[in-house]
Amino acid sequence: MDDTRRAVLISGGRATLLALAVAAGWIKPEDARAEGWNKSAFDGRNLDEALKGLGAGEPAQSKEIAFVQTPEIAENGAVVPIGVASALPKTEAIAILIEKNPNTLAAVFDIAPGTEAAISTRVKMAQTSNVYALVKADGRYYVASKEIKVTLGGCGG
Amino acid sequence: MPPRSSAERATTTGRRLRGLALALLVTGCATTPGDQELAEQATAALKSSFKPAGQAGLDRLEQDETQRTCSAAGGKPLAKETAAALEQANLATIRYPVDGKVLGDWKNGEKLAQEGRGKQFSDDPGGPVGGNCYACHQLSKAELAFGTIGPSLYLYGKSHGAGAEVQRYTFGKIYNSEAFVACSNMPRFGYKGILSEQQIRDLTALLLDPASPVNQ
Amino acid sequence: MKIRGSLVGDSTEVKVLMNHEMETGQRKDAQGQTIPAWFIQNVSVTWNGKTVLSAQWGPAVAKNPFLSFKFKGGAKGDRIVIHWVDNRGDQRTDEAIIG
Amino acid sequence: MRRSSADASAAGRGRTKLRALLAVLIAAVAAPLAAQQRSVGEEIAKYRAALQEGNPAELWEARGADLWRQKHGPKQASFERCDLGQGLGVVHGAYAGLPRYFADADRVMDLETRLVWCMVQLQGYSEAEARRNPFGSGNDKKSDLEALAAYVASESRGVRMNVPLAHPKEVEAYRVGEKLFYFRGGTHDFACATCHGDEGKRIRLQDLPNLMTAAGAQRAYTTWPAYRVSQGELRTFEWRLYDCFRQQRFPELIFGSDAAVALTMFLARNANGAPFDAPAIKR
Repeated sequence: MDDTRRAVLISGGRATLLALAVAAGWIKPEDARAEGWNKSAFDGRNLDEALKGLGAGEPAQSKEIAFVQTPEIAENGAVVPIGVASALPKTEAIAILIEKNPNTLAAVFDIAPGTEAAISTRVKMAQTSNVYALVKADGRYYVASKEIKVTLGGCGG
Repeated sequence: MPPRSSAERATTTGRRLRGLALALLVTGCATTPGDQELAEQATAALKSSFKPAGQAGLDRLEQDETQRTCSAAGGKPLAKETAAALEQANLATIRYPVDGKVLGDWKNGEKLAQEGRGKQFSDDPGGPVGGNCYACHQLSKAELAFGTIGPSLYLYGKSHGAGAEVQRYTFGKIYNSEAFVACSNMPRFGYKGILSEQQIRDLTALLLDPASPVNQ
Repeated sequence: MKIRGSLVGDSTEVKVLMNHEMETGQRKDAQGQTIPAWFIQNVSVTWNGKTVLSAQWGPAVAKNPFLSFKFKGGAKGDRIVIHWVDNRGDQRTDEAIIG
Repeated sequence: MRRSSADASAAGRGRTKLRALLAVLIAAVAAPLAAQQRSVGEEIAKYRAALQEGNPAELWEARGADLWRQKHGPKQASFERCDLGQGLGVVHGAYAGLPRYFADADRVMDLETRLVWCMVQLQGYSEAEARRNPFGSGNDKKSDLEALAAYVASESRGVRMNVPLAHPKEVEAYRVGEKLFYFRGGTHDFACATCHGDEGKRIRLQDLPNLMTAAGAQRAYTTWPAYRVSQGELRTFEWRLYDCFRQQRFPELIFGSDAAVALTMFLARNANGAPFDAPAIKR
């Protein structure tokens, strides 16, 4: 990978300007955090609460949403690779929800126009659970799910 | 037969194990001078390379006769007579419950089979000590994360039946595996004080009880 | 952070590894005290000043997070900037050049 | 060792009868179990393949590269005059040729031991300071030795293992390592060979390399150091040995000790000929 140890301060991005504002003491970090982080959705302790927090209501099942490079069995729950790809036109956002985690919502990705509606990341899973890929496309919500089994480690537990 | 005191047991066991050492000498475990020197170098390396931690003291590096014999074999099978002597000596260490009951609670047995903690220097000395059976054996249909170092024990009771002889063998095997197969990879759970008599009963029940997941 | 931006056809593939504990707030330390939650909440990826992906994360994202995606466009030498803010207000910005 | 597969069936006089029953049992359950195990194996393989996409070990490698070049310690020296066996400051291919005998120390050293040596000799740290934190945890207790090991190891990627067995002390370390590999002890009678002396075995779902074969030793040794996802840390081969002994219920293996170096020598040498391929990513 390219060497990226050099941190930069100046760039045109909104987030960076925000960072500068925090660094300069113009706004408190708490404000920066609150900005753009959906607390009520992340606080949700089950699927309904998380969906409600996201304003997703009752999403429609969709075959246009696929899990890619997502194993059915995770050798370790601390790192579970999840890839979600949406073939739905005008996909605006992709969220990953894990039913049996203490907090259901794991991540939300906002897909800019021109960005492929496919992301891959890694999540933690407390136990075997259904994993939901929620997609917002053209203002409407769709969902697909997959069960991922989490197995125990070797000697010594 | 009245239960014997632990001191008596220890004396008997010590005698048997000394007998084993003698048997090994007779059956030809003699080492070449090179081997002897190497063994000394290895022992010296061990002594200087470990430190006591948590519940694991340096006494854990002191080998008993069985450990010494199996280590010296270096992965090769023992001579027939040596193996027989070793099995005999270990057989003599098995203490069956005085009331003759070897079947306990299979539900607790299942927990013990899943539990991997116990006796590691990182473990709480007052915490749980398990058998960790699933690390090496398949036992039930439901648990996919099982090891294969030992044979599958799924349906063990269904195929072996639960007659008195099988019960006794199963309890004894868990108590001291070396009594039946010299240099087995399986720990001697009873003899080495890893599991209690009741816990070995519970594991015996896990293997033999018709209601246990092992036999479903 | 380790950022890799590489051209794949007419798109740019971005792969990122970030250095972060992503502590859940559910774990206890050796003394039985709960270890407070500490995790990245917001991530943004910009290419030549334009946001191509932004994300909100909870503590269920794995330690030392990994993220991969593609966007249309991009050329050798273009700059990709990635920025994150965590729940303590700590933040980091790193950049990479598309190779 | 081989006899262990018969463990469940051997029972004195009942031996033959039980063995026959076991044969029936195996025949009855083998087919569906084999299918189940195959699909579990395939899914675990998929899991591991997905992890290869991005290995956080790179974060350690980058930090280690900085540590190698920067001046540190009372003598304000970098590692650029540290000899890892290929000449002063030569990192490329060094890991694939370790452990080896070093005349200046009159000792066989693995990478970590040698790094400690350089920290003491070149940078002026005390031995205790240099060995203070071999295995890090989290952001507050990062280990420089792990980062340096990640960097040095990464510079041997693709280089074939070529551990020498020329000096008498190298031969001695190898033979002592072999002996220790079979040493049974502790409450559970475990030796390295208990888990790593047979083909195609696994513990829970983790495949166990048979370290007695060249192929097994090569597969295992060439993939350390590794990022362990279960810990979120990069771990070295010294750590691998340390944690194996912990699970063997032994006391604590001392970092850089004779036993640690001897076992490393035994396993590294057995891996000779294989292209080195680490830091890897593992469960």
